[in-house]
Amino acid sequence: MAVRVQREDFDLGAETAALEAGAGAVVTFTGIVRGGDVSAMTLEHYPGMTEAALAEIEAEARTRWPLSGATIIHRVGRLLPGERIMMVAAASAHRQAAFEAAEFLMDYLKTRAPFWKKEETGAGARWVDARETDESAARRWAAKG
Amino acid sequence: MAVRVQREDFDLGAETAALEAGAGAVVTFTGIVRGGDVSAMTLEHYPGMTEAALAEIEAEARTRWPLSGATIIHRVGRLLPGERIMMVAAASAHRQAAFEAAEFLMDYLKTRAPFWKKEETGAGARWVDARETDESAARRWAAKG
Amino acid sequence: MKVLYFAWLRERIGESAEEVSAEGLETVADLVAHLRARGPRYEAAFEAPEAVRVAVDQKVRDWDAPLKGAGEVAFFPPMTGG
Amino acid sequence: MKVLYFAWLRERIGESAEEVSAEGLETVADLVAHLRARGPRYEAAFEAPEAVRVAVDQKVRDWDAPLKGAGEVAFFPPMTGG
Repeated sequence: MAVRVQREDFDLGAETAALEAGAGAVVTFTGIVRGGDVSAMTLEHYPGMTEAALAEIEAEARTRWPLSGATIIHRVGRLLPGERIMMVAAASAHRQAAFEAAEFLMDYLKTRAPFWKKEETGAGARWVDARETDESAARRWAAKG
Repeated sequence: MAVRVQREDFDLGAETAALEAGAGAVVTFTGIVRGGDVSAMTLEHYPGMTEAALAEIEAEARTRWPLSGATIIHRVGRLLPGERIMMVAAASAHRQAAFEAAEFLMDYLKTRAPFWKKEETGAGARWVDARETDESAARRWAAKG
Repeated sequence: MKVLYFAWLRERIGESAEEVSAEGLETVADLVAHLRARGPRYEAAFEAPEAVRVAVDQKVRDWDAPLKGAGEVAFFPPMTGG
Repeated sequence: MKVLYFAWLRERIGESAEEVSAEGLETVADLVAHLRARGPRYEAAFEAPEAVRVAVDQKVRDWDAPLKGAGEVAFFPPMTGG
């Protein structure tokens, strides 16, 4: 079990390897800053609350699926296109549990953890709006839970 | 786009990093030899047909989702508990496409690519039986397709 | 009581944290009304209350949440991590 | 025509590949009947035909698939990769 908020990059291979012992399946998600009209992105968070929220999200996933391990790492600070923003990983004996738990971690992370993104573009800087599709993706788990 | 059948291990971090350029999301699945009563597992395949089947599975995924990249690596030969068996990765601008494509790659890989697993246990060696749940998981995509 | 602001609320108010006396404030809504009365920067931050979320002692709460015993209240837009 | 066997079919037959004349064999089912007539090792391999899959020139086919022009026929159990 690991939950980290950090400025530094992470090593997906090493993080996944740490979950492999005793698992049959590990699913990971890596989020990357997209380019296009965005020249940089700054991630702000709420120190203290963020770590608690991530730990709660991870604990919730462990009550729903038989996980042998899970990891959430989210970067903060200013990131350039192509840089990794965050990762989640879920390890289980069974592939379906690993896939579902990873999706759950992502959906809850996007809507329940206090991070905010600000994008820099040629036309100035703008805060990213929350998307209703993210909220409805997160709500589907409540219906199943 | 990469499809490989090999004896050697692979580096999930490096394989994923190769897909990150131009993507917003990369989802990976890693399969690991489980321990328990299994002391080793041997993967047999059909050289030539395997590579063609994997390429076809990957091409099919690319017609179904807007992927910026995808990778399938499957090991063959004798593997010990804790060793990595295979990985798939799907990269897209959108997280849902990356998740769905990775699940699709796994479901098709399990039922459409000519690999066979033989397990060594204290009670002798046995060929792993195909599971109806794998076949029905693969069929769900046909229904949607 | 410590009051924190994040993202565009922080930018509009021009502060990331300040001390506010909880005297006479029963709920989060009372606190917001009290802050809005301070002037245009606060008015601008809270002009669309439905776009503002609140956490009391680091737990997300509704605007009718009581402030009694609260040590830290934070205002921020909907979360956009991941 | 090259005939290949994988996994427990290979083990039961004791060969991974052999040349078989396609003369008089119209379909995969004909080839299987021809092979079974060779003796107990082949009988054992094909005793449960519903558990055996076939590929003709590296494409999965049904047992009524024609063999005309086929260069390579492979028999194997349901796939268990991943």
